[in-house]
Amino acid sequence: MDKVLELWQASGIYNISFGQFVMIVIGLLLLFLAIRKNFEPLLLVPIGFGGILANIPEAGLAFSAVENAIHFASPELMAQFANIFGITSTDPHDVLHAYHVSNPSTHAAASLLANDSGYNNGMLYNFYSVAIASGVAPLVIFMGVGAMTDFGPLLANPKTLFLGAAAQFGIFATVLGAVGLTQLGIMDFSIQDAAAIGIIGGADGPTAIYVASLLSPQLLGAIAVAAYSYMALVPLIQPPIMRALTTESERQIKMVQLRHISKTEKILFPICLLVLVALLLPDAAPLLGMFCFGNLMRECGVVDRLSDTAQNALINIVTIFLGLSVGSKLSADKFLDLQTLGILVLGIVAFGIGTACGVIMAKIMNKMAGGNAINPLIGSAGVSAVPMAARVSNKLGLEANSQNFLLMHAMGPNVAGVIGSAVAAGVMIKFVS
Amino acid sequence: MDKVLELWQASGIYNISFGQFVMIVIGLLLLFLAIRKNFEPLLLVPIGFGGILANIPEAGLAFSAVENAIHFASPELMAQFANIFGITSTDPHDVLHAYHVSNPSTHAAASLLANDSGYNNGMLYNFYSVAIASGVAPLVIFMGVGAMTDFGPLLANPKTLFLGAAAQFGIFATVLGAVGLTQLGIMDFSIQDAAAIGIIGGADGPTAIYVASLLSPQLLGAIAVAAYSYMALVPLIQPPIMRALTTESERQIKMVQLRHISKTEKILFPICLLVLVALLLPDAAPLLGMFCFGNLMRECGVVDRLSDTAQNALINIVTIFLGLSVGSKLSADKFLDLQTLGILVLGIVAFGIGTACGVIMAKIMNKMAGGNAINPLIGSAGVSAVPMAARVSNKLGLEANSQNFLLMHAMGPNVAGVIGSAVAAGVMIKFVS
Amino acid sequence: MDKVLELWQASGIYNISFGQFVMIVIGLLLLFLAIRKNFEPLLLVPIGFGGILANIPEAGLAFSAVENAIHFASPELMAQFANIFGITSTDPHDVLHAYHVSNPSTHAAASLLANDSGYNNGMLYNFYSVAIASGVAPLVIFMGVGAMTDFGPLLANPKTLFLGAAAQFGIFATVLGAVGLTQLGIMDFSIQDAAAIGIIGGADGPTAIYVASLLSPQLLGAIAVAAYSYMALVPLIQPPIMRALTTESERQIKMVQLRHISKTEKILFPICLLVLVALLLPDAAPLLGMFCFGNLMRECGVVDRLSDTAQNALINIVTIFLGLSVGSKLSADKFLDLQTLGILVLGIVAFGIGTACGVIMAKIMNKMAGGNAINPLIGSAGVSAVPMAARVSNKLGLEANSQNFLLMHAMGPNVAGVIGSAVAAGVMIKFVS
Amino acid sequence: MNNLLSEGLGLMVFGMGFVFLFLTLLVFVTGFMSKLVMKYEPAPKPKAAKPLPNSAGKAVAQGGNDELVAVITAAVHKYRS
Amino acid sequence: MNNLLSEGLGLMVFGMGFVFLFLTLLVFVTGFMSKLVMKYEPAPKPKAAKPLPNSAGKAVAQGGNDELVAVITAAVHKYRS
Amino acid sequence: MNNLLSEGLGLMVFGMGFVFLFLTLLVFVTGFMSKLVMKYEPAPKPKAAKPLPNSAGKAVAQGGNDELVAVITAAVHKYRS
Ligand code: NA
Ligand code: NA
Ligand code: NA
Repeated sequence: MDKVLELWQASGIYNISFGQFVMIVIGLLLLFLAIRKNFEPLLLVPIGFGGILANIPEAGLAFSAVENAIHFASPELMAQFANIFGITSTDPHDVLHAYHVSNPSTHAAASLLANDSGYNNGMLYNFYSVAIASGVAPLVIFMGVGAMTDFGPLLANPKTLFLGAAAQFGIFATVLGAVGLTQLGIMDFSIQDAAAIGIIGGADGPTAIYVASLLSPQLLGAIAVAAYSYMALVPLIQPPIMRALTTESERQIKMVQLRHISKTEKILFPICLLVLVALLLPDAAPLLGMFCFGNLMRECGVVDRLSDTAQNALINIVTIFLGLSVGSKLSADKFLDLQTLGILVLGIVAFGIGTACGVIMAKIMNKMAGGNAINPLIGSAGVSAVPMAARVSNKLGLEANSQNFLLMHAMGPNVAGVIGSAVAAGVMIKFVS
Repeated sequence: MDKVLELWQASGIYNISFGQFVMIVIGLLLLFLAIRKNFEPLLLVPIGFGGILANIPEAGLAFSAVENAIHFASPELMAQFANIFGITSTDPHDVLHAYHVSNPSTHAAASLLANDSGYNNGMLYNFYSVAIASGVAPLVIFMGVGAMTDFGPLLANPKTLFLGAAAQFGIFATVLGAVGLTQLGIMDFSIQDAAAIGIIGGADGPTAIYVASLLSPQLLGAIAVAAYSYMALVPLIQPPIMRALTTESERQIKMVQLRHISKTEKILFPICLLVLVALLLPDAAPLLGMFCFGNLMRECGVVDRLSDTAQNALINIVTIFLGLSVGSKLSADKFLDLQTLGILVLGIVAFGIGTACGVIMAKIMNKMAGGNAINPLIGSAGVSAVPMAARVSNKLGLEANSQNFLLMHAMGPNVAGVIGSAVAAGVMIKFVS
Repeated sequence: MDKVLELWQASGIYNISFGQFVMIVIGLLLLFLAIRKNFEPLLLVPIGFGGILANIPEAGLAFSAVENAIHFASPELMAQFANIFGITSTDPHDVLHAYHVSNPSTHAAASLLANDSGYNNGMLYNFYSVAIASGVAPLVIFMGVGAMTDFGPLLANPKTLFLGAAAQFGIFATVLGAVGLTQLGIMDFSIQDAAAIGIIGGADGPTAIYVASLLSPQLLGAIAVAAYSYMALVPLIQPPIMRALTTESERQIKMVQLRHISKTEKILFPICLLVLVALLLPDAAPLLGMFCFGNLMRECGVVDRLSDTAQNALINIVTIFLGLSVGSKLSADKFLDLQTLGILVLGIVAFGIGTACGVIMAKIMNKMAGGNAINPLIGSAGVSAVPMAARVSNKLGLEANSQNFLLMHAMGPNVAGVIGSAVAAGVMIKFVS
Repeated sequence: MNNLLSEGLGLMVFGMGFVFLFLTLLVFVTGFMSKLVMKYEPAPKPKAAKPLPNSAGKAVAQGGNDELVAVITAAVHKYRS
Repeated sequence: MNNLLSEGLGLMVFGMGFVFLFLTLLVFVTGFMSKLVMKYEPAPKPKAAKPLPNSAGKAVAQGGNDELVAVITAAVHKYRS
Repeated sequence: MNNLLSEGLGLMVFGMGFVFLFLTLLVFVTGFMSKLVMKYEPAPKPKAAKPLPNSAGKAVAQGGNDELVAVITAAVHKYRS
């Protein structure tokens, strides 16, 4: 009978907190959006599922050995932890907080103590450590994205890079918004938090996850969910802004057909980009380096088997673990916070501003060139959200004129936006980490 | 000439122990069974090969840096190890024993000393640490198995879950058997050992390896070999038991055709299962969570590329390293033991009891429902051993009546048995770890 | 304005050293050779790209946390490092040198200090640690190579193993050359360095990387680049040597058609080889063990899905990271050295001697057997460089007689050369590590 | 009775009990879920028309297996006839 | 003005400036590179003639090899004859 | 003679010797194994009849995707017409 009682007291029903219940519902909601509404399912299915797993009461899947030990600890063990962290209180909350702010060598000591006492890292915590904390998963995905990216449209019309630059204003405006909210006392974001939130406006999942893991890991869950959700909502978010900022005749502008791009140009482009990164912004080297590497494997034509693996088996494997790892950051104590609401609001503002700036930049370029070379609808594709944003540009172009195919033209700013937000990420990492 | 002597004294022939010789022969036997007799070759080829590698004299592939250091150590180094472990004896056996019973922080200190002295972990030891000791390989394989599992037949006839439950009696009866043998002084199993041995009766490889790695790592080699061997022997083990417990007319029972299962039901099933696990048995969350995740990826229809990778590249990669890692536990000093004999005997008893209980449960269900809804032959499939056990049910059904196709009906209890043994594994982990 | 200055002072242009510039040019050259000249592109594209990444100024991608910390360190931090390494100087060069010669436990302490101070390992350093320092990547590639190797031609004419043995003389002659240059005061190689350089003559990439990572990690970059470059140059290096050592009539020798090899023989061969390794040279067990395992998976016919994954997804994934990791050893301070020139010269000498010895051995075998059973042109294939060297033999055979197809006959010594250099590697590891 | 034996017995009684409890609950939850689904999504639209391309795609996507050979053979037969 | 806000503002002005600078440079470098390439490699040889084998080759290259094409061709031949 | 040089010489003589010894043993072991196999499994049953499906299965098993089906279909179309 003892055992029945023990099992009951260790069961989920007995232990579930309101926060965990809400987070499990949110995980189910993410699964619903991914499966039924097709919201970036490749990421949101693993993230949603990981979020549910992370909130299973008593399983501690998302916690480190030390966190699990503190959760279950006897008074003696708690005193030993307090001793390691150099605090006098043995209240679990204080010990936990001291653990979170301690440095790596103290972490290592506490981990050994937890292991000695029989506690282990949860499965998702291990996934997070290997995949995200090490930085490897977003970089490998970026390599795969590079191997899937065709820079042909960009090379045919390099000026569209300016559109990709302009759309990054969403990122920095959001940073300002985040520090403004803090200034007003509404939120409490550090400059690191603000930078990590801003990068949502880059509309690029791996970049957002990479930056958040470096600058503000505790917000990573909310940032990744916001980034992928809004990328899925691009067809709803962008059109009203695009329509508001363009006239009917602007939307009808037909663009000249793109020139043929030779193999050699495609091979040399990632190398040029890499050299520029090396010379100007070393902090963007991991992200853009892996991206260029993937693209070079794609275009060079002599390592097709590596390129195919980077685009298929490897990126799929990494996506599974990246998603589950992001889900591990959806534990109730980290996600159910006013900050998450702030992140969601700021994120959509970032998308909106980025879209608007891309469109406006296109109009300015037309003005400056004194012609109608660019349909402003392709400016919105500068936020990235590849290839969704380019499709939205195409759709609105077709609405204005059923013969106006903008897809290929919009792919230029679309991939430029990826480069732009990676450069912005490098600047952030340089100055606020 | 010195060099010749040195090489000769470091060669395998010079150093091979009788135990190593026997284990290499056992490894070759496993390869023979796998290749010629088709005994679960996907696992037994890597396990058998790993077993041979683990027993190459002086190579130390299956040993940690510390074990290798102790094997070759100078008296001074041995004294340092003794000092770390807090013992006075510097006899290699005593030092080795002290190492095996020491806690993780002592392990870490001893490892650094071994590294400083120029010794390293063997290749297979590293594979084992990364793949099995971390828990990741069995979980990833379980995810892949989930992605390969069709719960349609189970959903069409959920009552077959009872058959999957009943067949798990083999697990617990074997636990009792193991403690009984210890009680009688024939064997010397702890309750952890007994639980790990019992799980062989679950007839599910990754579950057995996962549980053994947590509860009784030193028995893992024998347990895995027993589990996979008996799964391969299911067509020999089960039929006599099934025939003995059923009458000819029972074996001729035809079952009604299964109803069509909608996509939505298939999507919701893994989520229902996950929620139930979360609420009732958090300790089964890693195993069943990954299983449900794999199945959700399969059924949701929006992440086919992830599901395909989970079923192919990923599970294959992990299988290779899991097999070699299990093989690393086939070193002579761990495997050539009376305990292994006990495990092999108890394992086959577990299979037999599980089979019998499944069949008997089917007969009880027919009695209670007052009809002939269930052919008792499908009860035996409740032990898992997917899909071998279901095929055995089908074969015996066809023998009784050449028009009696039981395969689909037997798939229900077959996959129910996977869930049942994972639940049993959770209970074990909860109570005896 | 401060920020602009700061960014400028952190930029690549501001910081690039002459060495880094040269290394980036060398990286671009490797990419050119790989892409345009088809020099072993599967390896040289990742190696060249990794070499560029490793030399991005200030990015520190190829450096450990400690190296990065020392590069940027404040005087206080430097004093702490000096304290850990037990030196009094706080000059960065001295501290760095003390770090490089310190033992693993000091390394661990220094790493924690660097982490505490906010420095982290570079991306490529992590790749190197996981892929090469652990030994796993070359071994997994060797497994894949085993799974791609057909030993049929070798089994049909086992005497060609002697050709594979003779060609390994290139390895040992080069070792002697390297110590000779040191003796003459021209170079400064230790016996470990000499052994690692010699293995270039094995003409087998993973073997060379594996041996260099164990014996002489600081030379790994140059050794790998030399090995792959010369493998690509085999069609230029070998023919003059082959022509010089053979007469026209010898080149016209037609060989008898190879007998059919049964499945069973192909299955048993890797097992025989493994047993021989186990009995005679345990130090070659990791390399040849994985090679035999791959080949057994290929031939046994019951684990095709594992064999296919080993030949495709797995080997491709590992190749990407192995290449980038090798590239990390192309940082200016490690590569731009007189030693590299010595390695390049010795490497080509090794290829030449190996080729010559293979051809001469074939002629000796003809003499001893008193017949013309062997066309000496296939002797050169004994250096490995699979399958390039065999193709070269075939081409020269066809030049001499347009009906003389030597490809299959040359595949025997070709794969024998792989075994031979792995055996030589085992001897090196045994005696000089 | 000895401690180890009683532990084993306890584990057996209790473990089997829990396995049955869990799977019984699963039977009910599954049945309830199926009923709900069938209520709100009644007609299992027959898509028998396109099984071939479907299963062909799937067989191939799964890294391939014997089925594919069958598929190719079938395709060849079909197009040949 | 508060420190945090000024930091945010600085980051914005400076970050946007750098992004534009970088991409502007990229425009020039790319244009220069393209011009060079077009100068030394003028005619984009039309290869429209062999798209089919090409894409077939690609599909196969993804984990496969030339042999497959041969196999398919052989299969087709066999069943066709 | 200096120590390093003698070490190098020793390594050469000894290493080459061992390589030859090892491969010579391998020649004998392989020959013995082949003889045994040929004795107990004399007739290499000619299976020339079914190499095609076999190798097709293998080639396909190495990855593959929907494109392949398209390729096959296209190939079939082409050869049939
Ligand atoms: Na962007
Ligand atoms: Na089971
Ligand atoms: Na060789």
